[in-house]
Amino acid sequence: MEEKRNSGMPEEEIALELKNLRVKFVLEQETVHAVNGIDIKLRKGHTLGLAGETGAGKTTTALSLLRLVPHPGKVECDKLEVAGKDVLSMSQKELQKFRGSDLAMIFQDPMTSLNPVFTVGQQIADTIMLHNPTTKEDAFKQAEKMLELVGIPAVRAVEYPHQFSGGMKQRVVIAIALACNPGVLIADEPTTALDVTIQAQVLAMMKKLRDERGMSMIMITHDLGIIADVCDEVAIMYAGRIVEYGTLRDVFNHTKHPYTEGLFNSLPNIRNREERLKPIPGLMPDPSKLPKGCAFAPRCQYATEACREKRPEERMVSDTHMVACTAYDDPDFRIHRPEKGGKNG
Amino acid sequence: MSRKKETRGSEELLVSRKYVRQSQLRIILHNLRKNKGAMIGLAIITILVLVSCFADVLFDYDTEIAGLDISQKLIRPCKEHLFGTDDLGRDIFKRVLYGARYSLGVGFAATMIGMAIGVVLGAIAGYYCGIAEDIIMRLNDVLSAVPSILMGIVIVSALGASTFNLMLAIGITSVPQFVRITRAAVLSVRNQEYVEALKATGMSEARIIAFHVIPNCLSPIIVQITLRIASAIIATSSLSFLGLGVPVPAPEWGSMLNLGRSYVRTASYLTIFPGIAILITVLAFNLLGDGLRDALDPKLRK
Amino acid sequence: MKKLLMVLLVIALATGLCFAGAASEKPAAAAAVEYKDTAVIGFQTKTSSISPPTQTSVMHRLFFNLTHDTLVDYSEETSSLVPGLAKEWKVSDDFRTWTFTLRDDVYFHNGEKFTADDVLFTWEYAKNDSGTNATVKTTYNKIEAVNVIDDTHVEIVLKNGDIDFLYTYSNESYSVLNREAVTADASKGPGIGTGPYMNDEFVASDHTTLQRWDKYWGGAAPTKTLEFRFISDATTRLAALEAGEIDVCQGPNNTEHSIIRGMDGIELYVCPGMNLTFLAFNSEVPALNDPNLRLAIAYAINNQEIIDGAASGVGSVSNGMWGFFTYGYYDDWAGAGLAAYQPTNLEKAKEYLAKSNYPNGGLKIRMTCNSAWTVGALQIIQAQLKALNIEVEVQQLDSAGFTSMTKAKEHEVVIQSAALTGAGGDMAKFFTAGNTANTATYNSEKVSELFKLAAVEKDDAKRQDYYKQIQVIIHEEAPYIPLYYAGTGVAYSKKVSGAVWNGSGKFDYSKVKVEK
Amino acid sequence: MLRYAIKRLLLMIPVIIGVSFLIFFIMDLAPGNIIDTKIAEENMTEEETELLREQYNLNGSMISRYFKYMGGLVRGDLGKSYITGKPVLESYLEKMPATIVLAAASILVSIIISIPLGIYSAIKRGTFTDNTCMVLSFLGLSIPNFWLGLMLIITIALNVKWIPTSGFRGLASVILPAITVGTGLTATLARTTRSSMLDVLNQDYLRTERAKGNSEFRVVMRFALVNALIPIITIAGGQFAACLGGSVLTETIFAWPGVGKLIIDSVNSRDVPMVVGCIIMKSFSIGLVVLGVDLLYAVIDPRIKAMYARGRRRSR
Repeated sequence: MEEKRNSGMPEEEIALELKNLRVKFVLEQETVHAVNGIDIKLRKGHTLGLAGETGAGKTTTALSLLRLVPHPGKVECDKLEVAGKDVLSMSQKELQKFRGSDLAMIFQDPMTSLNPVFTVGQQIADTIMLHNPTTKEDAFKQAEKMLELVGIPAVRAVEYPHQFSGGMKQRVVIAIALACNPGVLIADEPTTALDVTIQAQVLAMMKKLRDERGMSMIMITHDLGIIADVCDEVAIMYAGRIVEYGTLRDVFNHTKHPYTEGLFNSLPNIRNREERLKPIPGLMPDPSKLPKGCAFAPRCQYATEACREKRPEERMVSDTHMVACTAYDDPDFRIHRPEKGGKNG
Repeated sequence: MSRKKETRGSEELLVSRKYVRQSQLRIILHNLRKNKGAMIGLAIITILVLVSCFADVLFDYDTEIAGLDISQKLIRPCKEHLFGTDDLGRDIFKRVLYGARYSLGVGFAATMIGMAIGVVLGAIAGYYCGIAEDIIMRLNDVLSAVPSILMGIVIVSALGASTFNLMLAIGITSVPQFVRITRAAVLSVRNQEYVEALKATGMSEARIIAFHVIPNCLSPIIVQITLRIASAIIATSSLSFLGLGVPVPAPEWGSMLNLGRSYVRTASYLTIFPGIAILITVLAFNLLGDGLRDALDPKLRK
Repeated sequence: MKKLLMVLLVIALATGLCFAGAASEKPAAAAAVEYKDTAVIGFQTKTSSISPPTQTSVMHRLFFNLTHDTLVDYSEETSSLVPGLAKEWKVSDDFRTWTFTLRDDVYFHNGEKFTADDVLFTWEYAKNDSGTNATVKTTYNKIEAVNVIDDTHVEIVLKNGDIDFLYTYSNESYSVLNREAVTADASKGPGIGTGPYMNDEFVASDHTTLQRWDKYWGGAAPTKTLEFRFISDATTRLAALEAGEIDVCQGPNNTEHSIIRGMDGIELYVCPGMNLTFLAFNSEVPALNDPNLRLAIAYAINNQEIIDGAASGVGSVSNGMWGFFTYGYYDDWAGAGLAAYQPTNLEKAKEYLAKSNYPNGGLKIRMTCNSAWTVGALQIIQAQLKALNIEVEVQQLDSAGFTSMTKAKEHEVVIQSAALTGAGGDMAKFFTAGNTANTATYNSEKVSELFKLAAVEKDDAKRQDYYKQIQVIIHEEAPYIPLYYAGTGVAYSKKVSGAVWNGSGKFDYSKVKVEK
Repeated sequence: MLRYAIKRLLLMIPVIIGVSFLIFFIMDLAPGNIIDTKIAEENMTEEETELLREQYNLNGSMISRYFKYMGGLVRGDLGKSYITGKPVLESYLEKMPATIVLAAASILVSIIISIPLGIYSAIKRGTFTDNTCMVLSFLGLSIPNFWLGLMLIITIALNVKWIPTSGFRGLASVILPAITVGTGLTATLARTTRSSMLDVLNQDYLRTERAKGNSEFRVVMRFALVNALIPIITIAGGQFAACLGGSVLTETIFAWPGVGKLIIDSVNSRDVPMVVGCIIMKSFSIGLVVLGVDLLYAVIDPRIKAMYARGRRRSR
């Protein structure tokens, strides 16, 4: 693992690259288009935030990276490379070696993510044994060290999942994920099921581990606060497509896409109490009957005839900031949300 | 609870309401129809029921079913006698068809008796933990200690040998199984939050059990029903060995199996055809049972 | 006394045919034929005790015959009494005092010598022991005293004379026990006898193993160990014979006789049995207390069809409610001006029906049986009686339920089978009141009187005549309708020799040997 | 854990008392008694039957006979058989080894067939293989025991020398009876395996196991199966307990000295002490097995062990 980090090759800059990912679930009556063409480029040591309402296809995207999309999902992708390895062409054997060592994942609901009949220590040791096999005792010791790392006293390694609280369980899940020091970590709404105070501790711990190990990470969440706190770059997803992508400053301060604006308007503004919340009208579109043109058009206040007809292309508004919205064909189109702090604010 | 009617985006509302209007029953039937196995099972069962009802029309009981003719004894399956003739010269093909009503009746009715008693007791035991559970479960252990043959002897001798008493005897011996299965299922359902929620709404315990707890335990119960039907039909053959089965000369499959027992080596077709009839009936009930179980269980739905 | 023996010999010849092949004595085989030291026999009815006084069933008596001896033996080949432990015996004129001269070279399996005292002990022990069988106890109660004259002479005095006493006393249940053995061990002691084989292993309804008793007074038996395996299912028992696990398969399925004949290395031996299957009409039921109706039914039933249908043809038609081998058997009905029941005679049946209370039938009779085999027979009778417009309801009960119904006289007609013996007096139990075997609840002073007379009639011709009169009365009143004698079959490997097969099912294995 | 076991053992006493009373009552209800069995064997006069009634005190009421019997039971004496005169306990224990061997072998056969079948059809849910697996598991239940037994004897025992046709002679002799009984059990066990595996396969923690890099085989066979074991053990344990009660038909066909045949023969000959004694011993051994299965839950599922520790097992 050591030699990969400091090699200067530009490709090494990219920890994970995904091109044109499409996932659909073929059922008897209908076909659900969960993901409709997503590109992700994650640089080493960086954290990408993947935000969007439930049903936008976030988890499906994450699972596709590990090629764990359950039946009857169909995954099509032009390119998927993690740490320089082409995941698409991997055989089952190679995939098993790949999962957990190069790419690891943390799941949303800690209550059901741990195997109830094995001790916590065993489950961590099991992962270690899978990737760098050693003696049982040695693996168990490493597991205890991992528990300490995530803030759980090593002595509890012999206890069972039902003896841990929600927060502690999530720490165990994190320990399992990091046991083999993965290059990239995907966190699928790791703290959604936890209450706020525990949420802050878990996030702080994740940030510390990420910085110590120089790990790159994809943080999936619908909570913009977490993204602001943890991520370097942001991708806003809607109905299986990335509608806006850019650095934290790009998206937060120079919001371009009406849907992103809507998300911000749904957040209460502590400083200005009287401001009325402006929730986005309507519901997420039915993934099996996506409307023509822009999926957000039916709920977009700026929607024009063109929006409903043409599928918006991705447009670079700065070297790091992309938006996919037909309205911007008209150069002086602006959304209501004011830009803050000028170009580099 | 429903949102103000939105002019824009109305078609999404229409779209999402698609699932609301279909009633629960139509969804179940819809899923059932999808399951090919269940349809095959249903088809076989309807044929069997039809044959059972119209057997009197097809065959004249006295001459073709019960009438015996020693000269026609033990003829191997041939054109006139598709399944051959038995040791008393009676045509097996007609007896198997005619016997459908007995075996189907005994198998199904006995299981229903067992289920009715067993499910009620099991539900009570599972729902009211503590004393009620202990009493019912211990009584259940006591009842299950009685060998089914002893139960048969007592019921048939006390109430006389008739098809109904046979059903009663087999039904009662299958009660312990149903009690245990239902209790286990109710136990796991009882702890769900929605049962507490229902209690909070002040619904009476009986209604909670009848309309909310038991429907959720249908899956193991249906499986048990289909299994019990099989063992009920087979049980009639061991009971008829002791003369406790359907009164002679009724052509019940179980008793035909038993009569053909000493001919296993010389005239095996005496037992093969009733055996196949039982196999088909049991399979049909199980394919239907599986289909029903999967259709009813929301968890398993796609 | 000599006349008695002569008559018995005549009857024996008449039935001797079927026993001719009985003793399948191998012709002098090549000198160097070696024999196994164990013979394995598969049997069909379970046994539950090794103590002779406690059991009287055929299977038990087969074992007691091997392990014990009686003072006097009954030979089924010659249907006559032969010396056992008593060399000779004589009886007083009033048939009450029987004096026996005993052998002095007999030893029990525990080494004790056999003396007259053992005869006295057996009587005293069996009379009082709670386990003793009811009939055995009644017979012993008929004995007033057992006087030991000296070691080799003993006198048995009966309360009242009985010419047939030795027939009963020759039954294996009255085998002699050893005083020392029984007083030492109450459960194993009665198992110690003087027979050719010793009780070795006994597991109820599983297996019994007997070891040869070398100091047997009749000469040591050829095979060292006899193993009896209880295999209740006939098809499995036959398969065990085919697989060579057992050498003899008692009572194979009638339905499988055809395959056995096709098996190489295996012989099938069938002989008309001593068990008579018959119908009994409960005369306490008003409708059935009508000889004409019963005769109509007797003539309407076709016994041969029943044998073919219910017993796969293995059996012989019976024409009289009396053992064909039993003393005093009479079946020359034409001679007595009567018509035999069989072959079936529908006109005569209709004739009697017309004279009965149901001239054109139309009544319903409940016929009950206690085993799966006889259900078939009843179904055939059910079909046959349709000719007389008599409807038969077939009912099957398990054996205890069946006997409790007949004891309480709640039955109408029952189909039963009974093992008949050689003694004429033994038939009384069917025709005299107070016996559970009298399922027809038949009670006629004439018949009871005739039986009493016959029991003490010294003149043989008179005695025969009494029994003939009884059979004629029974034939005319028809409380019972005899159907058939079920054949007893045995399948055995060709390597087996020395075994004696006979109709009663009480085979004699004391001389059996099996080639290697 | 021990406290829970003791509590369950104590609970067995009322069951055994209940069983003894119910069987006594039912045997009294059944037509005929021991005397009728003896009459069936050979003729008896009125005096003889009266003599026997005294000997078995059948003139007294059923209740008085029951309390006399219970007097003996409390001292651990199960009484003597009317037919053989031997103590009931001795006759029962004489038949136990064969019964246990057959029960264990049958459960082994049932497990070897059902569990792979159940897992395979759970994985391939809804496909053609799923249905065929279930149909296969069903053959065992719909083929009558005696027919399968006889066919096995004729086809296999006659041609394979080292497999005996009948009787309890060493391990080779248990193969055919075990297949006959075992296949009868597969239907229930295979279905239970399938439904419990289906429940487990939906669980999230299997996704975690896959994300760790486990092979699909390990995910199903180690992680999923362990969690699905509880219902499987319940049914397998119940079947083993039922087999301990003996299987009459198979014992008859294979001349197997088992408890089932002993009980049914005693019922037929109305040998009341033997019937009551054997059934008490049978329920006792079944109770032990069921308790064993319950304790086994704790070994498998720590959540249940925790509940045991709190004394009363409130719910699974």
